[in-house]
Amino acid sequence: MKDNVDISVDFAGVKLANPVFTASGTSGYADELADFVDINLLGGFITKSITLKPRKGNAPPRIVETDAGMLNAIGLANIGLDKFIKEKLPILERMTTAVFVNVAGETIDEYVAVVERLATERVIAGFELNISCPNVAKGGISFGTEPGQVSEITSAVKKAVGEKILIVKLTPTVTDISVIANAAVEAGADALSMVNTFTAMVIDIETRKPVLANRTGGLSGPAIKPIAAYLVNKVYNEVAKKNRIPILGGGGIRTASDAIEFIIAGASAVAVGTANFIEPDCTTKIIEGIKKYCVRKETNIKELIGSLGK
Amino acid sequence: MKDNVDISVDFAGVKLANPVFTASGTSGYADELADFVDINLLGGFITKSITLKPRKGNAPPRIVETDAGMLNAIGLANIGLDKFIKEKLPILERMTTAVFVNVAGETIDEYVAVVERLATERVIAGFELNISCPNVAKGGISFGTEPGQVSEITSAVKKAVGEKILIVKLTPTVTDISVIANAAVEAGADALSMVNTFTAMVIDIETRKPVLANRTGGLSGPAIKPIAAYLVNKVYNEVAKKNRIPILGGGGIRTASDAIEFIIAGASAVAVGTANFIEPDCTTKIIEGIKKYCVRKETNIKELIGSLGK
Amino acid sequence: MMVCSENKDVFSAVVRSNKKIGQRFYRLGLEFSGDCAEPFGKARPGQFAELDLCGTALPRGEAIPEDLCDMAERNILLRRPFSFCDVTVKGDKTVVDILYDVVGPATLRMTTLSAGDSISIIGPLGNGFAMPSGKETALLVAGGMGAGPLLHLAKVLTADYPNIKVVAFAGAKTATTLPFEKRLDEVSEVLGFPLAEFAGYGIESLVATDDGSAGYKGFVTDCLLEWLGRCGLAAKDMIIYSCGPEKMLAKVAEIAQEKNIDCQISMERMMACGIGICQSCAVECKVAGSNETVYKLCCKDGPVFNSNEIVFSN
Amino acid sequence: MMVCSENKDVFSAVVRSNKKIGQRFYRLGLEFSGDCAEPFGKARPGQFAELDLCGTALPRGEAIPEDLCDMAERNILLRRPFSFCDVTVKGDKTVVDILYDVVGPATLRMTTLSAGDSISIIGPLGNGFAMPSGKETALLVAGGMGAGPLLHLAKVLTADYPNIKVVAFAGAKTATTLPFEKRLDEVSEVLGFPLAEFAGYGIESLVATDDGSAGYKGFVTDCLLEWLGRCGLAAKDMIIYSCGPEKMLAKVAEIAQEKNIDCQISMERMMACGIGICQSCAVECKVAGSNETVYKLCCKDGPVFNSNEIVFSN
Ligand SMILES: Cc1cc2nc3c(=O)[nH]c(=O)nc-3n(C[C@H](O)[C@H](O)[C@H](O)COP(=O)(O)OP(=O)(O)OC[C@H]3O[C@@H](n4cnc5c(N)ncnc54)[C@H](O)[C@@H]3O)c2cc1C
Ligand SMILES: Cc1cc2nc3c(=O)[nH]c(=O)nc-3n(C[C@H](O)[C@H](O)[C@H](O)COP(=O)(O)OP(=O)(O)OC[C@H]3O[C@@H](n4cnc5c(N)ncnc54)[C@H](O)[C@@H]3O)c2cc1C
Ligand SMILES: Cc1cc2nc3c(=O)[nH]c(=O)nc-3n(C[C@H](O)[C@H](O)[C@H](O)COP(=O)(O)O)c2cc1C
Ligand SMILES: Cc1cc2nc3c(=O)[nH]c(=O)nc-3n(C[C@H](O)[C@H](O)[C@H](O)COP(=O)(O)O)c2cc1C
Ligand code: FES
Ligand code: FES
Repeated sequence: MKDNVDISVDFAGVKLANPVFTASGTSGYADELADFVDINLLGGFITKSITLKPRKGNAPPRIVETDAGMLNAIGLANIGLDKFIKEKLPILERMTTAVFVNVAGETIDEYVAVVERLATERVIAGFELNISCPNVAKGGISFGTEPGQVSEITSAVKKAVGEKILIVKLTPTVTDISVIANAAVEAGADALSMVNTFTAMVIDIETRKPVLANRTGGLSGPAIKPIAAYLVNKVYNEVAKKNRIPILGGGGIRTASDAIEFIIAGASAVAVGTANFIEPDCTTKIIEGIKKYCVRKETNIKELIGSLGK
Repeated sequence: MKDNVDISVDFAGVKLANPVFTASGTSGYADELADFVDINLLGGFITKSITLKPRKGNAPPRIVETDAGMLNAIGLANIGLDKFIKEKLPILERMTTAVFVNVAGETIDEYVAVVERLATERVIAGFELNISCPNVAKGGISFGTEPGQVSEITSAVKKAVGEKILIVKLTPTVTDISVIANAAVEAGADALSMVNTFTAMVIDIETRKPVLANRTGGLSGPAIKPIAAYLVNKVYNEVAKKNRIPILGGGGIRTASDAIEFIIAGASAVAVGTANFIEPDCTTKIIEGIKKYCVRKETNIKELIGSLGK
Repeated sequence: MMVCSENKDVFSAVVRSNKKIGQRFYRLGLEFSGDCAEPFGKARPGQFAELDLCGTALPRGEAIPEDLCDMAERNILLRRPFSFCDVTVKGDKTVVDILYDVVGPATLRMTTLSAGDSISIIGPLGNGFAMPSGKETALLVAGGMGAGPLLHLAKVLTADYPNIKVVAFAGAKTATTLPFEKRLDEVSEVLGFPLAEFAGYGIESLVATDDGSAGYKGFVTDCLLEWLGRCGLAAKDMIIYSCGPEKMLAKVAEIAQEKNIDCQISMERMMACGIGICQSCAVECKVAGSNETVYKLCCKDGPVFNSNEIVFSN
Repeated sequence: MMVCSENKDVFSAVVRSNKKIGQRFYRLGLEFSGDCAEPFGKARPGQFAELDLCGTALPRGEAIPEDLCDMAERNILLRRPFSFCDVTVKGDKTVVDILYDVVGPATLRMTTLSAGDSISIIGPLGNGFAMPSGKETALLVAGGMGAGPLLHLAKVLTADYPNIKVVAFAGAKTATTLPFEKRLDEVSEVLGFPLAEFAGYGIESLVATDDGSAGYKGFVTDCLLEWLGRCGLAAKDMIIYSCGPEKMLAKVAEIAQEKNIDCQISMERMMACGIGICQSCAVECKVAGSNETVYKLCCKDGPVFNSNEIVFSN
């Protein structure tokens, strides 16, 4: 079996060595995960959400495990733009992987301010617009559920990204995700990222309180995979394909087979989140597994994307 | 421990011996499950969805397992109203449990026709309106995602139910479930049932086709529990409490602890679905577990409902 | 545990043995005692049971075949259906054997069961094979794992119908994937009894492998066809019992139809419940005297059907 | 397996023993060989590791305590963090012992591990206890399971700091929930060495139980307070190390603050990753010279903190 099979993809103009990303918020700013994985082997790396000002995040408990999943309510804890530029960019600059900065904020201006400051940084391939975080009181998901809002924030940020590509990250908790996807694409999104987590709650029946201090959290992990795969396929068929917009698909991916499901459903690349916590080097295994599959099935990534049959 | 602790509930005027139902479509028409459970021990029994005409349902494969869940695309296979009246009602008539008939259809008239024919049957305590089935081409979920539609079908059916109570069963796959819940309540729903399954897909990467012949199916089981519990709590706080409308909560319930979570979140009763497949007598264990919890915590169901603390 | 109609219920069994008998085939021995012994003691060939394997350990990393590694990650939720390859009543105990193939997360877990473990099982479920009243010859046609229930049938037939001649046909891709514990030996092969398990019941057998690495080279259905061509028996005196992949069953059904031989087949479907409450296991069946079809339930109306009832999908 | 900075990585360990030592307490012995032996051989008291217990079997029905039955149904996904109660280098192997309490689905599964099983483990993680430079007396204050890392610390202290006097305090609800393998005997109790594990290192100990069924009747912190009142030692010469429930740690921190004794505590948080990439394990910490607080990460900045840093949540 030749292991140097080509699984590179063109993602909205960015050439990726392979279609495997780590998802925002599940791999830190690169240095932390680097103890376990050679980040440069990844197709793409997405930072934890960055906001203009540092955010402490929510009080603990911030996570709780559920059946085949977990809730998190980190609350966009992050070091803020300045410290990110000072401390983390230099680390990211040493990486050869395509780096995407995930951006969040409470107002459109905040999103724009972060993107403007970073738009000229050479190491950054693009931005992922987090308009789907369920764990903050202001901003986050509130931008992502109404097509008008999605359109407004996307076009505002699009003006700021310059040459970089703009990925809009969608929430799955809407009546028709294609409507939202369409709004993002028409407003200038170069790619779509889906899905973010599902708002959910775990109750401690001894105390009769939610386990999370934030009460609700976002459900991620294998539990959501079949919903996410369906939504990726839906958006691929209804929006992405005709607009030639690539999808970064994910939600519950643990194995190469999972990743291939998303690619067949219509994703040009996949994001691995929760699984990094359990096997920090799972992305490497997923990349190898995709190669093996392509060799075994005598196919290639291009042919695979969106190839779901009747 | 006294095992005869009272866990009866008043559900929209219907007195239930306890708050535990089997969910529609997961316990047949009662006779099948009766080999494993004394149905009369249940708080309530809900039939498989009944339509005016018999339905063959979808081609197999109709189910596929997922992480902590399963997809089904049965497609409302059922014997139809006539045969139901002839063959199944006599069986249901022998039961002392509160019986609810789940009704589905492709048009509002069909729903109304089924309810009208059954509205005078003594054994029937009420109807559950399935406007949330994701597995049929026409009808089903299409009635459940738009407040205007929800309102229209609910008031039409409400006119037909006579003395019986009308439970409207909601889909979780909407942007704001409270808007839908509110539409149902304002149009005359006596109770809300939530949640039905989430549309989802599993892809066979060997054939590159969806595993289910229907392509998509509805995700049920423990995987969805934290989302369902959140939604129940949301609707309780935003709609049900102030309108004094009881909620039949469920999604992934396997144990008494799960059931109690839903009750604390705001459900007056709970529906157990997928878990019946794994432990056909799980409802009995859940009923016993709720009793034990009430004794141990020196509380009662009434006090428990919607008691989620700050 | 409740006393139920038809004796089916949720029971607890104790593992007696779990033996690897081929590349990926195992034979699991389960012991039932107390209340559980009787219902299972009466289990008929073709019936099945639903095993709960959720709490059973996964094999360790290296013990998982590479092609199943990704599947192994899936936490299982539902029970899994298995038929019986042998049922033996020993005093107040019943021992039930299951022949199984390791194909996914549940069967991978099944391999780590060891003597003394207890396991939850619902059964016996479904309808078994109808007995061959008025027949002179019974042909058992097995594809792969389908051998399981046919071994059970072979035992019952030879015990209860000593005047009926039984011939077994077993097919597999290649010699090493024949799901039999006892290896073929040349002498018995020449004598017409290559499969020791069937020979133990005095039953002659024919083996077919796709690559000819054992017995007839080709599909087991071709082997059957050839045998039927030269057997010189009257169709009405024969009955075919078959179990295996659906493609093979379709071919067997076609042969039976053409030759006008009675034929019973055991179907498989993904099953969520196994007890008739979920409707997941639909099998498309012809309605006699009409062009219409209905869906019957594999778990309740089957898994054994008359072959002429079934509408095979392409 | 990769060679990584700080030697932490995903390793494979082999179970040597898994012994029930109390009502619901077990002691698990893990052996590391090859590349894994060295990093774990260097593990410092207070560090921890993340165990993957997903594929491990659940105990059978009857073996699950009633209050954990419902929890047992949950399929686990995440690894679980455990500190070490003993680390021993034997030639090219390292044996690491973990003292654990059965509280939920993962620890239930842990009880079915048996000698020879292999298990995936990430570690050693986090920062251990700082060594007591310039101190004369080290007080180890354990609540329940917190005894684990303090036993490890006791071993290291007595070996590396023979001039420091170590006194252990161990609290529990009642005698039977004291997580020690060796039973108390009256003679050693009178001599001031009731806990054999600590006595093995020549360390005297005090036991406190809420119900007085063993040792001091009351909280271990009250026992500590009383001891401090009568010990006649200077605060600056002492250091407290503590591990246990957060309520107890808060009390220990308060005592240390009041008496001006250096104090290190090991905190617990729900952890999704254990390696600093998820931010789930936030611990609220004071910022020196300000009223503000920051969240530090229990897994990376801790689990051991100076007690005066922590903002305890009521
Ligand atoms: C009535 C009945 C009786 C059965 N009796 C037996 C028996 O005696 N021995 C036995 O080994 N199996 C038997 N089976 C099949 C058995 O139930 C499945 O092999 C088992 O459920 C697989 O579980 P899993 O989690 O390991 O794999 P799954 O995840 O369920 O399946 C893994 C993969 O294998 C495919 N698959 C599923 N079933 C089979 C199969 N039978 N052969 C090949 N591929 C399959 C699936 O489509 C999937 O791609 C029977 C099935 C039925 C319905
Ligand atoms: C750094 C660190 C070191 C640790 N070292 C040890 C150790 O050496 N020995 C040990 O036994 N445990 C230790 N723990 C705690 C251990 O990780 C948990 O007990 C374990 O994760 C529980 O997993 P579970 O699935 O069995 O229960 P879960 O489902 O995770 O929890 C079950 C229930 O118990 C509660 N719970 C969780 N942790 C505890 C606890 N520690 N005590 C009481 N109740 C709890 C939960 O809130 C929940 O209600 C440590 C934790 C940390 C963070
Ligand atoms: C602990 C945690 C933190 C996360 N933080 C962020 C974040 O900061 N920004 C963001 O856009 N998504 C965040 N996510 C969502 C993930 O990027 C991903 O979309 C989601 O978890 C689904 O993928 P998974 O099931 O593979 O984890 C976070 C997820 C987790 C579990
Ligand atoms: C196999 C299957 C069939 C179902 N059929 C119906 C149905 O006919 N009508 C309906 O309203 N809901 C139907 N449902 C949905 C269930 O009633 C329930 O709302 C859902 O499964 C969530 O609960 P659970 O996670 O406990 O299964 C079905 C669910 C399953 C799994
Ligand atoms: S498997 Fe549920 S009805 Fe057959
Ligand atoms: S547990 Fe993930 S950062 Fe600490």
